[in-house]
Amino acid sequence: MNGTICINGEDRQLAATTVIELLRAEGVDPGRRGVAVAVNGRVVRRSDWPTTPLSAGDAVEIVKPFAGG
Amino acid sequence: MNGTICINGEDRQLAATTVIELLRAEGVDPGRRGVAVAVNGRVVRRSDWPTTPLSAGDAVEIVKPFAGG
Amino acid sequence: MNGTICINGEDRQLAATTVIELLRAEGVDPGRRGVAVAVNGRVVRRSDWPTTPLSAGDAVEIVKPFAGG
Amino acid sequence: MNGTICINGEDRQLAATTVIELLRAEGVDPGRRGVAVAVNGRVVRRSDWPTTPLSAGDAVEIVKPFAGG
Amino acid sequence: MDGETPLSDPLVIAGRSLRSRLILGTARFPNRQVMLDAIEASGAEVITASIRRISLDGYAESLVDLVGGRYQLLPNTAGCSSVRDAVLTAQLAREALETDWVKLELIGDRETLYPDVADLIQAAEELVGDGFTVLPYCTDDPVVCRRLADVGCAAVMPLGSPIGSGMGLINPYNLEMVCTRSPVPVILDAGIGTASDAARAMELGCDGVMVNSAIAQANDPLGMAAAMRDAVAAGRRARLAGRIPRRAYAEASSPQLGLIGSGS
Amino acid sequence: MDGETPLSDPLVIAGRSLRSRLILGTARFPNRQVMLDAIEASGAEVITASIRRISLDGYAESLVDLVGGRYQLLPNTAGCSSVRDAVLTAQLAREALETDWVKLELIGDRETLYPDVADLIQAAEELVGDGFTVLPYCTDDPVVCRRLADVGCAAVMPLGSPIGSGMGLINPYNLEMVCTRSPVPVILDAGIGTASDAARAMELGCDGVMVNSAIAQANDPLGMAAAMRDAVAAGRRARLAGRIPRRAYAEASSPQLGLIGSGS
Amino acid sequence: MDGETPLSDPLVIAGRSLRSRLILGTARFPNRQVMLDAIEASGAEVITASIRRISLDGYAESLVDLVGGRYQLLPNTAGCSSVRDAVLTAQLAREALETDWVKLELIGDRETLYPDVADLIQAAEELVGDGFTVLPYCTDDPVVCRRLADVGCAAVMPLGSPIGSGMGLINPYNLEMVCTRSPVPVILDAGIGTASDAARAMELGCDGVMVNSAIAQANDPLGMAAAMRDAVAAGRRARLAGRIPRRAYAEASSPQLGLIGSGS
Amino acid sequence: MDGETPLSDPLVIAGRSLRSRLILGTARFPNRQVMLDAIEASGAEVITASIRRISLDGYAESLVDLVGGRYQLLPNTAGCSSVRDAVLTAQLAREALETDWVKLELIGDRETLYPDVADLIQAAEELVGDGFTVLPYCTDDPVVCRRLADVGCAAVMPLGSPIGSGMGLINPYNLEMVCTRSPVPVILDAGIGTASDAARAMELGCDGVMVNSAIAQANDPLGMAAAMRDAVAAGRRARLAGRIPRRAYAEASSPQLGLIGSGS
Repeated sequence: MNGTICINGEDRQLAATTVIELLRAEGVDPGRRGVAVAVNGRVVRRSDWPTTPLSAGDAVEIVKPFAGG
Repeated sequence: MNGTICINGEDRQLAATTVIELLRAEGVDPGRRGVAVAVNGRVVRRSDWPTTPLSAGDAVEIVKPFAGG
Repeated sequence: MNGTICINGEDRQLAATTVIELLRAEGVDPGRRGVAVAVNGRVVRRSDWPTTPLSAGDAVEIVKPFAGG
Repeated sequence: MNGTICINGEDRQLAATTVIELLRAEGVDPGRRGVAVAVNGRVVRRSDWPTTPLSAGDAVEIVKPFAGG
Repeated sequence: MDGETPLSDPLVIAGRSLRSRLILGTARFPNRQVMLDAIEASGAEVITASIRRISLDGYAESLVDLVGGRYQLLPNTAGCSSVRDAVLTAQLAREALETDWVKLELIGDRETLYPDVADLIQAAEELVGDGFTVLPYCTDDPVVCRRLADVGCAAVMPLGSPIGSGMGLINPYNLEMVCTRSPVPVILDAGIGTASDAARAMELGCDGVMVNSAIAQANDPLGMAAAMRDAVAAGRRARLAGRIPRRAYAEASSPQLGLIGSGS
Repeated sequence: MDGETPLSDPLVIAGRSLRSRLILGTARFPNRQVMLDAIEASGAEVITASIRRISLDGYAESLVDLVGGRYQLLPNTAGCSSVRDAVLTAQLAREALETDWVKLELIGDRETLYPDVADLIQAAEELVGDGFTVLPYCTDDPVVCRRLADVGCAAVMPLGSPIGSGMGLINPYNLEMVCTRSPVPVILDAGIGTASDAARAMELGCDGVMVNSAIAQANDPLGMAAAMRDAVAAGRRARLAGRIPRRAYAEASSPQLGLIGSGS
Repeated sequence: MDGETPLSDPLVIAGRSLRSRLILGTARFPNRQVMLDAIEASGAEVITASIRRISLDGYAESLVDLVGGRYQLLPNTAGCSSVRDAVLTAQLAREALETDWVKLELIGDRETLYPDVADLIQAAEELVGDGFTVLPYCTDDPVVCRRLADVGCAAVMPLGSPIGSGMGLINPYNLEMVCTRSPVPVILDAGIGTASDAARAMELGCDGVMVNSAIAQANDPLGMAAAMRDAVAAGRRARLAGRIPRRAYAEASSPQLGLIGSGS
Repeated sequence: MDGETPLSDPLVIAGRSLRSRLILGTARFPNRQVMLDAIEASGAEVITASIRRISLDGYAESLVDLVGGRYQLLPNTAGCSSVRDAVLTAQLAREALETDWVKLELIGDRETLYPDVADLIQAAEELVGDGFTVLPYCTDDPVVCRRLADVGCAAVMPLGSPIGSGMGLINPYNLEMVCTRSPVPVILDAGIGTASDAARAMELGCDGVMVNSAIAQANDPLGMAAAMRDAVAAGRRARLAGRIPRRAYAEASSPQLGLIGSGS
């Protein structure tokens, strides 16, 4: 579990083995509505967060809705 | 009581001595709302119809409201 | 030859007896083209300048063409 | 030398072995400026007209400039 | 919320307060019932009438009896082309309808139905002197409108485009100049073709809109009457709400940061 | 009658029936409460949202919690300038908002915010294939709009003028061409400046109007929201009622006979 | 062919035949030489002058000596706001410039510089009676223009938009009505901003165009003077040539048959 | 000075310098002689031609022999509605006319004759790769125009309005955006109805104008050809001369002081 991971455009030390771990580490409540995640350009469905592994070099997007036109 | 009178642009034999007589002669109920009369370019108020004389050569306008834009 | 005269909106001591004298007094060459004169709201034709008298209280306009749209 | 050929959208009996023969058969002077030919969707340059063979089933376009906007 | 302007924002003409900013013409409807229903649907309180010789009868014969109670009848001097006829028609209208309000029309050209503004100012002055509340049909000339106010008109009624043309507002620039400068209410008169024309007139600063042909001659007069009611309300609300400025360039509405795929 | 379009005339997109023909953007409001009140005043059922990285928090943080229940959230792909980013953003939006509807935006020029229509058609086709209900923000080019419908878009959203410019409808002629030819609903998007713009769009044949800056940035957003609600209703009613034709010349509304002073 | 209108198509005002249909104002040029060169470049034969008190001297002091011989000076009554002042200014101009032509201006509003058309008609009538050839600066009101012709004006000079605004033709519709109905030549006056405005005015039926600020205040007055000369010629030629009608739909110019790839 | 643009201001396309900024279409003239005289009167150096199957003969049969020497023939791909046909037609044109210039038309809708811009970009790229100098007929979409330049087009030819409609410039705003941003010359194509349209296009920043129906179908094609020549020159001169800004209010041209009747 070495190396870096890119979260929302920022490089970080990899500190989680799964998406759900990463969310908790980032202080995002996985139960909260409106959050979505993509890893390496592919959406990871909420149901797969606990089982989707992360490895060094992965690019992760964590998003939610904002006001918009 | 000879001569002609011009009613709404038409010449007629003078057959009335007052405005109110003329209206009756023309089949206009003087009590009806919305009617107005002018003699020789001057409005004759409703209250003056009984007492306003007509003489040969008079020009009378009898009007009422219609739809309009 | 007392009193004041109004020239182009300014009151002055009356110092001329005729329009042509006034023009000379004002430094306007009466021979020059393009000048026109009105006294008390009436145009005085060039030919009448020598003979048109001025008296106290007269209002004189001395004009010429300028650029204009 | 059997079969048909499609010239400008019309099926004809194949009666020429080369493009230049075809033009002559169609009454088009091969020396005339402004003519161009395509066989099966490919332009045949003027210099290649004498040597470009035609075979049954070929689709030929013979064009020239017209007034246009 | 309904389509009428709020009670707190009445149109006041000559001291009289009106809830609706829409004035309806009563001519050219397919029939009397459609006219009555359209007036109802429009929410208008003031409707116009013309004054004609009794011999000329149509369905509108008893217009007064029909609507006299429920709506304010505003007589016009439509068709008059001299000061004398316009003034006498106004005086006859006052007698016939017991109102001193008059929509003064003085036509200068039978083809375009444009007013003769020089005569119009003179007739307006006479009628004001005779105690009338005068609402003149005029052009969108800001000087003419100001002179009409100066002689005592209670409002001005500039045309949007020729009567019955349905071309809407052919000169919004002048209309806005008139509204900016007028000391009295401005009622857009003539030319309205569809709802957005009425909304735009209100946005330009008009205090009210007069409509006749656009409603009476629409395929569905009732539907268009409701459309005009909503359009006048919409335009008035927009005017009061203060629109955004026109900008020659784009301005993103959604946030510009936090896009996926972008750098940190 | 109120400002909403009658129940009998819903806007139907991809089989979903909407009472209001007005879609509201949620950006650029002075604050959250004004946004909520303006949405309420507008009568809109569908409102848009953007999708951004969590690090970027503003008042809208909990937009879903705020409005999720009462309004249909329509996510957009605002700011995306590649097919790849637009498609991924749409997929993230579907996951985040549990809706397969997406307002597809694919910007071709950061300054004008005009879409890149060639890439847009490709992205739309991909998303339709992936099961999305796609509403693309596009130009008023009738061929582009038809191709977007051909690849399966549920509606098209041509711009009236550049986003946020408030210039209204810069090309009503093209807009009308688009409406006449489109096999799917046409929602006017972008450029609306004031109420009459929205009314006019509906009169030209649009099935709905999307508004954001014109309401959010108005001096009084609530008043403008009500104005837009009335304007969309007015424009729709007028469209259905069938306007009078434009005529180059005048046509008198009042009767032409029976004028005083005239001959018999 | 050069930019001037052909000799066979002169503009005739009060019996005087002019080769150029462009009238130039002489005010607001950067300096005297630029003014003279611009007049030359424009091809104009008639240029305007104002009449002012001698105390007020600028470079134009000796306008008469400068240009008197080569161009016809058309004095105006610019700035006058009463019939009395306008008439007296015209009479002084006649005396000063030995011409009975006058461009009659009677301002009704110092801000918009719109004419007071009621007073204008009266002043025009007085001056015609006094032997003047009157060219009144007026509005685009067809009735006002006709009345001005009726009192004997030699031409009418309706405004395109406010003096010096450069907004061009704000109401082409009215302008066309005026041109269609006017028994005397129509010279578009005021508001021209650029060359296409002048061309359009001629196409609408104007017989000539008056320009001042658009040339005098352009970055390159000489270039703009030549542009206006060409534009007036272009617009006149187009008017005489008879334009194609506007059609709401497309019509192919190239032949529709004989396309490659098509069937026989 | 004549109606042509000065030698010092040529239009340069793909390194070729042209004195005239007017390109003429050769279709729809009453007859061959009128076409030849109109081209002459227009001053154009470049004229367009279509490519059709030989069976389809009209007066233009020997267009090459007629004009080949004196004018540059610019072949178009008019009527093509697929990338394949447009590319082949261009290649045949190159062979037939010994020019690698082509006016690329790729129609997306037979009724509006609007281009299919997505296919257009692809066809343009292919032809540029094949060594052509490509001038594509396109929409006024600034992103489409920029992408066409990016794939190597030598100029872009946005439409003013539908081909043959004579509606002029329906979207001057977009046209100006295109001109401001285009790295290659912009030639206004399609929709010109009369001279002022051509002048306006040049003023908005176009580098040239293409005209066909407006001249060929005018009552007097020669007169209209001369009008267009003058209009393009006028518009170009005005563009270079730098017009005055539009101002919402009036600005007096004549001096404001020294009026008679005023105080000192």
